[in-house]
Amino acid sequence: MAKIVLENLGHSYLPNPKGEHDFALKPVNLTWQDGKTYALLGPSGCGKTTMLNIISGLVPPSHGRLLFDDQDVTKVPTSARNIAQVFQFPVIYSTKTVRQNLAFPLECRGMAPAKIKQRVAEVATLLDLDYALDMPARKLSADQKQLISLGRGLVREDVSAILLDEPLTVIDPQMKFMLRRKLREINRQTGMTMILVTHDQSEAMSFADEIVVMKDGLLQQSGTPEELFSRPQNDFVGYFIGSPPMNMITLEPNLGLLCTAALNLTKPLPLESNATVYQMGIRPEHIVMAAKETNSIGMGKIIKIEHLGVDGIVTLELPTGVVIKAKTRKHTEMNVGNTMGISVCDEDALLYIDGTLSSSSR
Amino acid sequence: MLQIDHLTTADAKVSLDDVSFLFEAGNIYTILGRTGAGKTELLRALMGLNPLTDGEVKLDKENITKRPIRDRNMSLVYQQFINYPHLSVLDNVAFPLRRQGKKKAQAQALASTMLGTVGLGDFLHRRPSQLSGGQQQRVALARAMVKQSSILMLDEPLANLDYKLREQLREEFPRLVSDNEESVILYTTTEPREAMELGNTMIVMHDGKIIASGAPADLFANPPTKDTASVISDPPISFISGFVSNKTLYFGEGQIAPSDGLQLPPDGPVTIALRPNAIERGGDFSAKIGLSEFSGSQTIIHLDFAFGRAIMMVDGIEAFNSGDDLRISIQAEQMMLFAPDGRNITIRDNQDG
Amino acid sequence: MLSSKHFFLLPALLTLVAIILFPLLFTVRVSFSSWDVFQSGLDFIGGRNYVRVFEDDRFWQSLQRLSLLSIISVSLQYTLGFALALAVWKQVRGGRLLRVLFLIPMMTTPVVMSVIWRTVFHESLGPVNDILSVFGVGPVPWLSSAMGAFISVLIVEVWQWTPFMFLLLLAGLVSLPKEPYLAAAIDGAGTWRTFWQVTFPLMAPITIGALIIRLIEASKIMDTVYVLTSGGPGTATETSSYYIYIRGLRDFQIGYSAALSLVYLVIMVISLTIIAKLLLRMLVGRDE
Amino acid sequence: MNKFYHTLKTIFLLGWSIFVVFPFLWALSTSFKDANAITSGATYIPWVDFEPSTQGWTSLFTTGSRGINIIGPFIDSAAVTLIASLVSLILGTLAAYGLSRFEYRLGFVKNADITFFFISQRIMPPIVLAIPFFLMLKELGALDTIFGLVLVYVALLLPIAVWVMTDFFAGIPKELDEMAMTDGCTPIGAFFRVILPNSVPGLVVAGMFCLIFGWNDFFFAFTLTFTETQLLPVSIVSLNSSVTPWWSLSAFALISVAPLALVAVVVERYMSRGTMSGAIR
Repeated sequence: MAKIVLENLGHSYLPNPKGEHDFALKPVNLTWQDGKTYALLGPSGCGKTTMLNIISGLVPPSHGRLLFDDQDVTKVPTSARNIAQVFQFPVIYSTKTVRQNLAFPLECRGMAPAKIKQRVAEVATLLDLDYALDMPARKLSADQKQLISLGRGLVREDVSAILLDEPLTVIDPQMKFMLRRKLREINRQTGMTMILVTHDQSEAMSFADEIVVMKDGLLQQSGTPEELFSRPQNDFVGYFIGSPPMNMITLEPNLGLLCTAALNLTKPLPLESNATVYQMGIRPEHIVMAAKETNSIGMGKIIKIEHLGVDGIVTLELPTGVVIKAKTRKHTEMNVGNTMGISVCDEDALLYIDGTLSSSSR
Repeated sequence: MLQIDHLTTADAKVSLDDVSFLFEAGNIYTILGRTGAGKTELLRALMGLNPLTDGEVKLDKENITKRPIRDRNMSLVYQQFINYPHLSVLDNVAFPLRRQGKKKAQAQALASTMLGTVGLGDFLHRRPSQLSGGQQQRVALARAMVKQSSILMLDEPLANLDYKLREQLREEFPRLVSDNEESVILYTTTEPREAMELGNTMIVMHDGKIIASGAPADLFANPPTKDTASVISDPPISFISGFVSNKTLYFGEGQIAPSDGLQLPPDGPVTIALRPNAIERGGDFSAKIGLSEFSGSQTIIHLDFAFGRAIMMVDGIEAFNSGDDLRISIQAEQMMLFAPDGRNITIRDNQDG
Repeated sequence: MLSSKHFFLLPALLTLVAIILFPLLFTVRVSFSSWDVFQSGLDFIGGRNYVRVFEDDRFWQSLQRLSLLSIISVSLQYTLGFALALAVWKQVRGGRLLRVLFLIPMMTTPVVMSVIWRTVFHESLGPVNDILSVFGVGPVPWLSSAMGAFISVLIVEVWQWTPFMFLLLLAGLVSLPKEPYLAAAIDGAGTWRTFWQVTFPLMAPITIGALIIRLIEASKIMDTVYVLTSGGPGTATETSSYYIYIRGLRDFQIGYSAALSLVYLVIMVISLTIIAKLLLRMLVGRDE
Repeated sequence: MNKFYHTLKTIFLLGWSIFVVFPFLWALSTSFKDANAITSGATYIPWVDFEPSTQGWTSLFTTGSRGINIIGPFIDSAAVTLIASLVSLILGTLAAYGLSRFEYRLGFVKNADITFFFISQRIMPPIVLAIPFFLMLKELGALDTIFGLVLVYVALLLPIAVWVMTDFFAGIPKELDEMAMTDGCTPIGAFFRVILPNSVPGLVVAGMFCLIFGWNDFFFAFTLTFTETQLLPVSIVSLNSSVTPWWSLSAFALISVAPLALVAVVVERYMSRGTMSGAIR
């Protein structure tokens, strides 16, 4: 197990990258601690898969260095990197039994048969696969096959990190929840570093200790789920993390203040700013609605209520025609057409200047 | 209006088992069910793509059970992004109109308008393979809608899209299908939230049967059976077994007396269903934390009781350590009870909870 | 009623039945006749031709020879074809040129190439013995000794048809997924283990298809033999098809050759079915 | 890959390349020899080993007693192969599509059996068919004609077309046809408007295979034609059995295999793109 450092690591598939646009992954600096769970999150084509391929050794990066426990592994081939990987589509050795699958990496390393037997038994117990050990691996279901892939990493004692490349894609929706839980439990029990690649923000949020959000090959923000949720560094993270996305309300500079006619909320105008766009970002979860106007910062008319089960999403139209969304559990008591008082904690209303979180809001 | 009576099929994997329903024009029906519940099979049977062993399909009172596919006046959007690879986006959408006998110019004009509606006005002359997944699905949707057919069916149309694209298309969906407001719209999905968000009426399928239907909010609040409750709950609903004896509900070390929020059935075994909002922090019960996950502004906690497992949600973000003990209480007014045969036997006095 | 599904199938099916069925039924009928040079026409002699087939050692020997020849040549073609496909699968310098080059022999006409091969194997004027003499190997009687002729036929078959194996196997390799290889590299498997645990199992369906197709085609071998050795010396390279050809079109024993043909056809169908089943079981496992 | 494997691979590729090229180079060299050069033992390089002569090549285009006419057989071969391939491709494609999309039933005979029936024609040894074909064509008056050979070759090539196209169609999602039908096409319309335009790679591969096996057949041409119609393989074999000199034989051989060598270029392109994966299994 190891600490992983990405040092100014970048990649271009072109031989001579000219500008920023030629990079599939623009150079980044990141440090990942041992034993934690990480998620690489972004839309397709954002560079997350390139980053994963660099870490696994499939793609040699064109720029920068990759360090495992302070050792430069940038040019080390996959087989010598001590990583394990679970792929989108389950990869198993179809001619072997589950037991032989789990034993395979150890056999390749020439471990003594008695030791192999012991390790395989331990891992099978951890994965709840004891009962299936002598079944042909190809006969198991997709989620069990994913566990075998994971198990082939877990049996090894030299693994620095387990890479998970959208491993839940082909899993039945009902099993996803269970498999995600299993992954987390294994991380807790073994202390194995896990790196998950996904486009699903809810999957990333529930799985990872720390999330790396990417877009167009550029790192947007790296932080704990809590940080990403409550302090998105830019409008993209505000949009990408959370469902529905963060509400963005345009502010106008006026007498040293930034304000909007929609809500009674202001932010001080930063000095020496020559920015063109000022926006206030408010999470739908942070908007509290009340039937009365008490302590409210504005009024909004309900134009739509969406029932999502326990939660509901209420769409509100503010006086100037600005539309925002709020998430609540009290939606069953509201009706379309009602006018609601709105309140938001000052610290939950964030100022974005040209799309970037202002330093005063950090 | 589309009426189906006793639809039955005999497919190798999933078959329909005596399905009857009446679909009204101008409504959006979401069909919710797990993989293998028979959703796709139902759409395919309506379309005439899967043979029926029994039953009838009636469109506006006319029996169309034996009508060939091309004359059914229905359209279908598949889960996979399927378009004609050899045709441009414009010709893809014009294709069904040309088959209806419209002149080329007229067909292309209508197609181009429809493509504008789905936001692809700038991509008319590209090939589908040059578009992103989301755009390809918009082409498929445009092609299905441009015919103005009486039945518009969408089979998990968003399932293969990225999370955020899915969210975006879901948001736009009512506007996208507004052109077909005279049609019956059928939309299948495995996601409860999607089904509740998009449908006027929600139909729940399980094992090739329709097991419940109704307004989404009502169904969610009062699922008629245990299977329904389990299919429409996300995060999952937890079931624990208990029994009623002498006007008290017993489960594990817990017991609950009848109250305004929950009347108790006669003595006997019951299944208790707990949604995350039925469990709150602080109280009489001791539970072990299995795992905690962060979801938006909430924390999902997997609990292990002496008598089973359950999931609760806590507002805000909080770190919980696996293995710690947590005191919780169970809200009787949020609890649901099911009979051994799966019927919902929850009775409340105040019926709005 | 002619529905649209019949529009698709019937033209081909009827054409094939029309072209094939008459010859087949005719052959069955002729096999019960004594049609030959002296007596042309369809008389009926019962199963006498068939009795004769079972007593005809030359036929059974030709069948053994055919089995030996096709099994050895197809195994060689498969092994070499797979090795070649693996060698040019990944980027190699001049890869495309090599691929085209390796495909060319299967495009050439077997009899035409056999004409060339005859000159190549010519005992005194051919290049093979000339080159061997440089290494002090005395003139090899390629086409005039039993062993030499057999090996010559084998070499020509391998030259001609290894490309076919190469084509099928390379087309298969090109379409294999990448992940299993990355997984194997991660698990620490070397070249050898990766081949046996990943490539070979993934290629099993293609392997079976390719082997069966080649066995079918190889069992019909006749053109090459006809030109290269005429079945000789003696009967050293006489295969079943060639023997039936001699009986039928050279000796004009039409009735007897029909019986030979049918016996041969039945043996081929049965043995190929068994081989296919065995291969399936060996390579894919007992279940589906 | 380590150095040992690399060296081994290079030697193997080099060795095989020489093996493949050798007969062609030998034929090329021989085609420029004269009687002197042939009878003095094996020689290889013109001007160095022997004095080149072009009589091998000129003889092919000379008519009369001294010459061998290659043009007639070349045209006959091309005609028979192209027509038979085209017919097989059309019939085979239709049948393969039908077999991949509809359910047929004739008593206990189902789709898989019909497919097997088509493909199993390849098991039939040519000799089984040769005599009956001979008699049949004789009845039809089609012996020694292009028409007669085309008829026989269709039977020979149809299984190949069906085999390749069945696998190709299996790789095209059924939903595409279904969609065409929901969009108002008849099943036949769906095939022509939607499936066929998307089948070019499969058709090319199937067509190539038909050309290869058609052009290279010897046995049927040998037994079913005599003087009026003569295909290349038969003419070369008849040259071979007479006392034709090696130089003419070699030149003739090279010309007759040249057209199909070009096919290798096309096949390689489809193979490398992976478009053949569906077409071959």
